[in-house]
Amino acid sequence: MTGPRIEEKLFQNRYLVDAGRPHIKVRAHVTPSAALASLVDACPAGCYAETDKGTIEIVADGCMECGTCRVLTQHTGEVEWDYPRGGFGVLFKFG
Amino acid sequence: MHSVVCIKQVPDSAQIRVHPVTNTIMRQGVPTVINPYDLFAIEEALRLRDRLGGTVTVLTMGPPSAEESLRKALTFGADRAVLLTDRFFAGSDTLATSYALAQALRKIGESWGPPDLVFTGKQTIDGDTAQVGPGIARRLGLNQLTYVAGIDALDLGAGIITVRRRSEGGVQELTTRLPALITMLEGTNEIRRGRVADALRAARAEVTIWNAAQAGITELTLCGLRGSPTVVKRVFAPTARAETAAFIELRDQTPADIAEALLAEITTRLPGIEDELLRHAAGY
Amino acid sequence: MSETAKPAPTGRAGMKKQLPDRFKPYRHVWVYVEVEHGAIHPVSLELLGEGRKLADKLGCELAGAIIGGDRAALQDAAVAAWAHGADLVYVTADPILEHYRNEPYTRALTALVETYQPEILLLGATVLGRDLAGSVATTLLTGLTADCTELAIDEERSLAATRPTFGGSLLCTIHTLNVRPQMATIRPRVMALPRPQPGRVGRLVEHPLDLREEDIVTKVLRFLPDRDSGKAQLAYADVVVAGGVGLRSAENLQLVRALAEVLGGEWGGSRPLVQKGWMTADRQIGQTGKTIRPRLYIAAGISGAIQHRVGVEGADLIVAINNDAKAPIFDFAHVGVVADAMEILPALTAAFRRRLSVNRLAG
Amino acid sequence: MEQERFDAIVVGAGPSGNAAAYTMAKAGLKVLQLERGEYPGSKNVQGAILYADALEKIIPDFREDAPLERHVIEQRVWMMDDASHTGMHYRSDSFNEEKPNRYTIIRSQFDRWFSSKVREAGATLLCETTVTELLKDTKGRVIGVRTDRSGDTLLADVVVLAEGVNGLIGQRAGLRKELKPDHVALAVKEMHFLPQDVVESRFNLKGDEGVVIEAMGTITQGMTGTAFLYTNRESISVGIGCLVGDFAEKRVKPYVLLDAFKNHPSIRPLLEGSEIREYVAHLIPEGGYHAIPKLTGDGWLVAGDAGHFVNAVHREGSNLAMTSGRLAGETIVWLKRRHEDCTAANLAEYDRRLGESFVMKDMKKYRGIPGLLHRNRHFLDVYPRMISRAAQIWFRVDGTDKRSKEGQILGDLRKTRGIRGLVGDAFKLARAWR
Repeated sequence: MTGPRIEEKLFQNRYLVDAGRPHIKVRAHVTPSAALASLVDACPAGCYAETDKGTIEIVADGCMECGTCRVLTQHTGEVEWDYPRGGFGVLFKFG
Repeated sequence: MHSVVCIKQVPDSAQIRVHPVTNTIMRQGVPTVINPYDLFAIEEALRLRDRLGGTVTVLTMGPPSAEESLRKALTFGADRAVLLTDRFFAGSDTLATSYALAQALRKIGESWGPPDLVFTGKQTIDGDTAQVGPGIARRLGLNQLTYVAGIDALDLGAGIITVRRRSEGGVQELTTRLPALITMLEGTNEIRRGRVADALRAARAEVTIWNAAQAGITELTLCGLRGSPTVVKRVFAPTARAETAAFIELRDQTPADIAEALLAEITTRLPGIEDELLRHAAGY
Repeated sequence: MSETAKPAPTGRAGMKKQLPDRFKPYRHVWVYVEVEHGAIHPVSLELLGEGRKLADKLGCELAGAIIGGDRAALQDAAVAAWAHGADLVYVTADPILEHYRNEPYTRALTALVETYQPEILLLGATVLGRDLAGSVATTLLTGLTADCTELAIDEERSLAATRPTFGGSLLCTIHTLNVRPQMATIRPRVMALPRPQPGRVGRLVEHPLDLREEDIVTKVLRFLPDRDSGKAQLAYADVVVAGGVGLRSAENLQLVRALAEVLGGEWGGSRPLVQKGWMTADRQIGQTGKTIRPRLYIAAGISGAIQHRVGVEGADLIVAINNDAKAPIFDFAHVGVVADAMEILPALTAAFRRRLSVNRLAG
Repeated sequence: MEQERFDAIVVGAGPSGNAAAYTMAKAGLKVLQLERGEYPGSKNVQGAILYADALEKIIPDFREDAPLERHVIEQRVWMMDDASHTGMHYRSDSFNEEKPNRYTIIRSQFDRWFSSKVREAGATLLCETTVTELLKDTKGRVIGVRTDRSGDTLLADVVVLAEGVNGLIGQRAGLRKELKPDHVALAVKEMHFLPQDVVESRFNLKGDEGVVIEAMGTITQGMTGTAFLYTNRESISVGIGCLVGDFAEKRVKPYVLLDAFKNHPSIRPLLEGSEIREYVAHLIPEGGYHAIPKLTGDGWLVAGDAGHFVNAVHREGSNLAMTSGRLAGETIVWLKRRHEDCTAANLAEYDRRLGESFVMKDMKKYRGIPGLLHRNRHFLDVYPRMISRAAQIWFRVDGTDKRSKEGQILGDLRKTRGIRGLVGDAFKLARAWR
């Protein structure tokens, strides 16, 4: 798990979660590629976590739409990345 | 059919922070939003218009910057927007607010036809009083329908509306005559995203701006601080509870022992809980 | 710059209060005793307890205002009101008042207030109370403070009502200047339930309702009690049991449901359970889910991130079961058990089932 | 009714989008700007420094009402190892000039102000509207965009892609390739709030004077990257960024890296007692000149981060964004005035103007640096430690004579890098710097 600290940081931010319409999806896989596995650390919002079955799953609520995961998995196609619908997602108060 | 939706621009309360040390309200960087409860009112009015035709007017009372929320409401698809803004309104409590809004609603009636339905949000996230709706209904003689979960029937010709509203311990289904005032329960619908044409029209639309006089508000003693019987004497931060949990002793206890200890702890800390649970258990 | 929250009374607040003469005779503390479908709402009894304290401080009487259609239920309510401290009760009984409708109830309560002139009128911040209070206050053109969490009498004998604002992150104290009655609504389960004194009797004053059914435009067609509707009533439940990822699988949620059932409460879960598809979003408790204010909240296998905490902090008693002693939930829970929720839940369910069945036999 | 047509559609309301939209609207063109955020700035992140020179060419009197935090009077450049920083501080009273050259800003407030100017100039802005794809005619020319709002599409003679570093729409339309992990850095940043007088006393400032710190060294734990700390009126922006490829390779969590930097003995006292009110992350184009995508085509052109316009060596981005946005706007106005069509051939004028401006000149000048730093990680690891050790030897007074101290320092340099290494590094750096 990402540990409580990242949640304390994300709690400060402002989000409008588009319930039921996550803008990033991880394609079904049995064993994750090294690139996908690296997202558990590389994602600045700690959205990626390893399940007990060894696969990688995403909870996109705290996502800051930086694009790191899309860039890192561009050759494996394991991540379907898109912008949230207009007005949804992270809303920077300062930026 | 003419519906008017009263909305309010409020600080996004989830973002309000009280500085832990200086106990001050930190407003810098706190964005404003349309009061979330009002979105259900806007959507319900737009759905009625889609079904029965007519127009939807959005009205707000606030500072000039509240125009931003009106533009957002226009983007959802509202037909026109009115901003009631005047320094006389500063410091209004709910009684003074309902007076000003009621007067403005009369003026809107004269300008674009008397409203068949006036919508307000169930309450605001900054005031939370849920009194402005009833106040407007009382002043304009509108039939008051609060905590409405759904509009089941609306016969414009006969001027009859049938709704389901939340009441104590259940849901009431009742019918009344138009014009009526409706406050929508949260979760009854989901605000739509405006179409491209709505967004373009909203970006270019003229927002009607009225001061007190233009809104037909002549009794200035009924507005703002002077018109407000209630006044805020003190604002302060709740003292956060510091101490952590009292832990149940575990020393090689079986789950059953732990459960008994936990049950005892619960019943001692909540004295009346046992007979309440009994009443529940007996299907009282 | 940040706006300081030190007690800066707005303009008129500092002004000395001069009560106009017409309000001088207004005396005594009233509590609106809510009776619906034949039962008294517990918040009315809590307010009678609070009202008694205010009346004693003011050196005046505590009265209950009872409005309804079912005479027998109103009589029971009067007895309960006396038992919980009321010196007298005003009763308006009329078939028109059978089901709650805003117009007749507003007319009835306004008439009582204008005739018998209380200085303070308290109502429960229930769905009925909030609907009624708004229209009565506007009719009387008086001040109304909603959802109060604390009431006090200040040195000038006026009501100081404290309530949350900005979504509960702040509190503010509000006064009603120069107009009576001072009205306030109070949330259920905020004030303590007083110990009743059975057999305590007080006075009763009947007051007619001058309204004919034909004059009333709103008609009630049907009433659908909550018990039938299957929808989760998390927001209103008195007892809530919730599960988190510590339960490790969707199947284990039935341990949570079993305990909730024995306690006659609702069940729910934390945000990750919705993502994992273990439960539907309407059962989610927390910042982006439901905010709950139960008397008892049992959290099983929930880590207690701040996003969850803000949704449950209003509970009277928070019990946390988690096998990680450092889980943040133990920072705000009242009672903690560092053990595996999957073992404790069934044991606790059995313990409560035993205790409740024993009591029922003895009771 | 024939569908409405705009002279130009600008995708994005960041510095480059606002610059382009303002320039065109001011010249009387019919401009439509689309922003996916709730308001301009709600999706944008930057350190953030505003370069007055670039903005003056667009809104000369911006100082009258633009939300500016502090004007920069002191630049600190630090080389840090685990316990120390060696650095150059340049503070000059000349920066207290009538029209200061650089300001610290808060992007959500600044972008919102800039956007109000764009609307005043006559452009139409739709917020909460995400562009999903470019529309092309049969000949492959871009004629407009489709958004995630239902209803009709939006048509224009030219589309200015000011969509930011990710460049998703350009990628989907096949106008550019995906960013390489070694061409883009992930930066994480926090906003620390402190009372105004505390900020001023800690950095020895008065009025709205400001200090900016750029730092490199072991703080990036062997990854290629830099950190920064900028003073705002009553807050401090503190952040750190490294190449995305390095984060993935070293498996370092960005927020762990940031917390370590914040706890560095040289940084912690500057943030003492602050209240954190936001934690943000964003990509920064660092691939330099060779990573610049195709900038123009039939009916479209690219400005700002989407064009990879960031000068990583000088930590400059928003000036390149505003300048490229302005040049894009001016090119389109120039074509409109001559009743020329926005074909690829005609839009080449934009490439030409970019080439003449500092934007392309600086990008070309430092085209070798990104590769160099990436191939020579030791620049950010070995050298900081060496410099710190040298400073320790040089400044500690311990009875050792100065000649032997010099010997120790040179010995250490030789031991760590060797003569050939030192000369090679110097040569590589010089060649990439020229």
